[in-house]
Amino acid sequence: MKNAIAITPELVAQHGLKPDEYQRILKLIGREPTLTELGIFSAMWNEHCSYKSSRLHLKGLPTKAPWVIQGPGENAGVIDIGDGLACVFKMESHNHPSFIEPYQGATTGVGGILRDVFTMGARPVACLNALRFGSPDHPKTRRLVSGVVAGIGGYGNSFGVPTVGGQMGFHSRYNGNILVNAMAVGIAKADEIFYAKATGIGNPIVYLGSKTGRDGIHGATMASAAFDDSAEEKRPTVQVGDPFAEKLLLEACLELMQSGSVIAIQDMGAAGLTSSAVEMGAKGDLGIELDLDKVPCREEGMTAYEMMLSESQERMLMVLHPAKAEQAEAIFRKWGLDFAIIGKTTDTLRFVVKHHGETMADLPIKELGDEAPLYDRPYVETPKRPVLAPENIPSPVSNRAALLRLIGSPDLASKRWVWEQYDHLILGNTVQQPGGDSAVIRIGDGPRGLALTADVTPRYCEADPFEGGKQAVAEAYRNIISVGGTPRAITDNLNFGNPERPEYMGQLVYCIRGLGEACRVLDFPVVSGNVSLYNETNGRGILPTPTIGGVGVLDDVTRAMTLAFKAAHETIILLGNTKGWLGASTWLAEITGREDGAPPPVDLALEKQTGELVLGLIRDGLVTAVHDLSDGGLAIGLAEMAMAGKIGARIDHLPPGLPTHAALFGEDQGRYLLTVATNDQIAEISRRVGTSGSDLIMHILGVTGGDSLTLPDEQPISIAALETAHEHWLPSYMAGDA
Amino acid sequence: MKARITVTLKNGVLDPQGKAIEGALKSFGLEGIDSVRQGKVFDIELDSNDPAKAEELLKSACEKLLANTVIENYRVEILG
Amino acid sequence: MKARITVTLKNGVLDPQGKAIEGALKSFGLEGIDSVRQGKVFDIELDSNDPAKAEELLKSACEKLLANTVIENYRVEILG
Amino acid sequence: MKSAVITFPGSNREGDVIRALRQATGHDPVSIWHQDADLPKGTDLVVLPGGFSYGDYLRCGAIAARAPVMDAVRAHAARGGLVLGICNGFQILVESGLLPGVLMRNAGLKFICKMQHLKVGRSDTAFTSHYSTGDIIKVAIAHGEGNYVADAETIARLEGENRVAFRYCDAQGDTKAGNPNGSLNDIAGIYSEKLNVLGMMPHPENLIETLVGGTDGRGLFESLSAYRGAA
Ligand SMILES: Nc1ncnc2c1ncn2[C@@H]1O[C@H](COP(=O)(O)OP(=O)(O)O)[C@@H](O)[C@H]1O
Ligand SMILES: [Mg+2]
Repeated sequence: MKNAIAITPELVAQHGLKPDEYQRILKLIGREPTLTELGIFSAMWNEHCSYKSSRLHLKGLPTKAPWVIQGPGENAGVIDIGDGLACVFKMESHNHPSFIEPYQGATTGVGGILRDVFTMGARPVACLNALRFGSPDHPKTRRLVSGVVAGIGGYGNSFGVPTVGGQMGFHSRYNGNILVNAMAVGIAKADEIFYAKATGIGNPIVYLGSKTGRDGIHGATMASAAFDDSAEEKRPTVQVGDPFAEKLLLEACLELMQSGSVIAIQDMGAAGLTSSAVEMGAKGDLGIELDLDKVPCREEGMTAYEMMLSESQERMLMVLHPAKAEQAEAIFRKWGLDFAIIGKTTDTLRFVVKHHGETMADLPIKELGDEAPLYDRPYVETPKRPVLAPENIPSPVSNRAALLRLIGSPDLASKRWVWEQYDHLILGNTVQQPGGDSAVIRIGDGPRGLALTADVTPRYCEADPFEGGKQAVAEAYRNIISVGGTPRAITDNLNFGNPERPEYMGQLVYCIRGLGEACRVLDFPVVSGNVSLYNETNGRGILPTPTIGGVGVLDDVTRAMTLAFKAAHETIILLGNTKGWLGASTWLAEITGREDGAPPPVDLALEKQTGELVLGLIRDGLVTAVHDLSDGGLAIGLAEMAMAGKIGARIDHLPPGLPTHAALFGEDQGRYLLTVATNDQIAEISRRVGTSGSDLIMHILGVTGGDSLTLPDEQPISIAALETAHEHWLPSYMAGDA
Repeated sequence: MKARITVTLKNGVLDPQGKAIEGALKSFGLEGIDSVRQGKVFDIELDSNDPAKAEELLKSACEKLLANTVIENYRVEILG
Repeated sequence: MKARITVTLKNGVLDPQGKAIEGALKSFGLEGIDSVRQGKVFDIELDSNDPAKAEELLKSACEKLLANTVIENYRVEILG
Repeated sequence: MKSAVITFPGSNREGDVIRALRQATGHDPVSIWHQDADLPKGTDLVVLPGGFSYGDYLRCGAIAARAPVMDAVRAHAARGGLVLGICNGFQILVESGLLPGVLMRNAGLKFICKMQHLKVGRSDTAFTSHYSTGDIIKVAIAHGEGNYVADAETIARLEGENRVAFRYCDAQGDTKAGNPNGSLNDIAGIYSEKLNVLGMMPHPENLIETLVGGTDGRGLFESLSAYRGAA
């Protein structure tokens, strides 16, 4: 092997490798790496692939439960959902590409996560997305919203999977660094899951899907371009998604898996051919030899370096049973996709890459992953904020005015404008479409179903990373309970600032601890996830945003619960304890312009008891509507139930001893609103609450009916007025009028 | 005054549309087509009589709206 | 050999995208915009060295697929 | 009632329409691959399902309209056989010349997925016998290019021959107010001259169950199921 290019310190730096990391490489291979090898190391050892800053802390997350089939470490997590079926799911970020090119950044994000799911043998049945944009009045925000939403829809709609839920919020801390987190959920037979681990020596390695171009070869390309005289204009670093190709890839892969010819499969995501090949070999304790002359290329004159680092989309790598290669190829030809045998498994534990008869890389395959740097980066805990007493924060406006303002504020306004651009009905199994607490989809012809939600409250995480981390998981749990689902597992997408800054590292560390704590107590393990660091805007980190994607199971979707008021003259009950917590609340930010104060704490043990109690009430048919309380508190929850059911309510009693605005808008955790039809049922609920053996309390607030919502001591607010305020903001903002 | 703006994909950027069209043309038995790349044109009619000013404004329209300069090139022609 | 095909909407056919762009351009302060019409270009590479034959081939590609002749016109240019 | 559903590369609502046909007729339709040259003998109904055939690149439905199987579909229609094109299927029918007009970008330039009311144009066709003329039904729409456009002459002819199958409307039946995409005359679906070919943008196949939005789409499949050949 000869080094055509001298590896200079500049080149090393351009590959994002620190001097000590380069020393580690030299020690590992005992010589100077070739350029291709340097590229391979940079891809394997960057933050995205190696989790070098977060790995240490992620270890603390609970990942096991009797129903977990596959936890973190594969393309996606897998849980048993009964009836011999498994649910396969994961969330992933595409933050930086979406800021540069919102449409393509978002499409390729969705495409990547869908591939992660069907690589495991699952047919995708739903997508969700969690989006964070800068302040609405920032000049870039509107264009980013429009591009990202169109991109998510553009990919999912064409691919043919319903996008059933998500989250969308605005804050100036995302001005220069938006978040685009996409989640995909698939269904497979529990005993037909496919993994990345290669087995057998001399088995063919097959390349499938679209051709390889010079897509997404990041900053590193610039470095290499200097040595490659065929390099043309400065290459764009964004990839273009092709949902059509991916749909064909899905059908072809599932057909191939059915045919019994697949030994191992891995999608080519970040770091493309490099990480997919290395992972397949390393997991199976095998070497891999690739012959790049066989790789289907879209562009002329591609170098080994470029092929190994390309992030062209819609590609897969498989290890096939040699006897079935021909049959496999026929399936791929039928779907019009590229199919090429580009290498084989070996017993050498080396990762060997050949091109034009020359060896371009020859590296120890296990060490490429196992010896990746691992950092215990210094971190500091976020200083605790004082708890704000509600008595000390008077309301500058009437509660009626506050409600109308909040319900039409950017974070709480209806996101209909978004989800109407997503096909949320395709496949004919969407039992609860966007707009409820969780989406509910039926599996096949039923009766089983899934409850799906995406949650996090970044301002709580900023105020107190540990409590905020707990809260994100608890809110996902609550949203699943509210539709009658049994919470089963989560995927997490940890979006944080620069880990080399101790205060941001501290946010990461404490958020993870909070998540872990909540997962443990709630029996809600993490089965997959993704970490996105270095998210900052003008040198300031984004709000810490550990997005949680929650999955729950319903045994019978026909019994799913919704939040809409169902009929007049029903009793409205608040379950859970209210202290009027205004610190770090939406009310505080929107109405007083303050973002201070400690966030509401989450009592996890009580959370679990409350959740189980609510599930029991739903199962036993004691309640007619259920809605958990989150941003904006009780008043927003009531308004949402009224608007959904087009039935009003009269609230006569609030939790006692609090300023009214604190009772209405405080964001105390662990609370649900219920409606109940009969007095006997109220008595039964009261009995269950009384004997739950915890501090759980309930309040009877009032009754449903009429066409307006009447808060204590306020003029009624018509449902029409609520709807106007709620539905108006986003469409008019996007039209440029707001 | 008339102007035409042509927006094309940069070299090396994947063109799923062009690829699908290429495949379709080949499957129709149209021999001899190597590759297809798709782009857009905008035909614009203007009142203005100042070609230099029009060109400048159209360029800024391309930068801001008509072309996605991360992946596309554009060309403005004033046709008079 | 290279060729460019330009497909444009026939006069009188409604063009919602063009209309929207027209509105946007006006909002950029581009005075005196009368109209914007959006069309497509296809940049094609061919094996052939015979311009006449290539033109014929591409015309048939337009008729068969590239243009919807109910609403669109096309033009073939051989760029050599 | 023997039905066949065609799958093109990029079709994605074929499963939805197969389910609707199965529920209405009690048996599975035959699945046809776009490269097949023939339809099964005795096929009464051919369905072109929704989706993004060939990615909807170039123009929606354009490439699929030229697939090998479309000659067989044309011959079937010429014989008086039933053809139903839903959404992308409608776009394919228009591109293949089986129905007049074109489907352009939605007036709002955005993809729209939502529940949508329709007014039934006539109830004396194979597709609508289970509805009454003027019925207001709620089905789903999910498209980016459903803005029906044709020249004045074509529109006059469609109207004159009573060939508008469905019109968009709001819950009260107001057509102008309920038009989601700018379609001329609020057209959501049209028939061929002989009323044996129906193209429509909305998705009746997604409204066949109370649990999933409602059952207003079922009438169309029940009508087809009851169809016993041209009278
Ligand atoms: N980006 C999005 N994509 C799809 N659905 C969304 C999106 N943003 C919000 N929604 C939907 O809007 C509803 C309200 O969202 P949210 O206020 O976050 O609910 P919750 O407080 O119950 O978590 C949910 O049903 C959610 O799925
Ligand atoms: Mg909720």
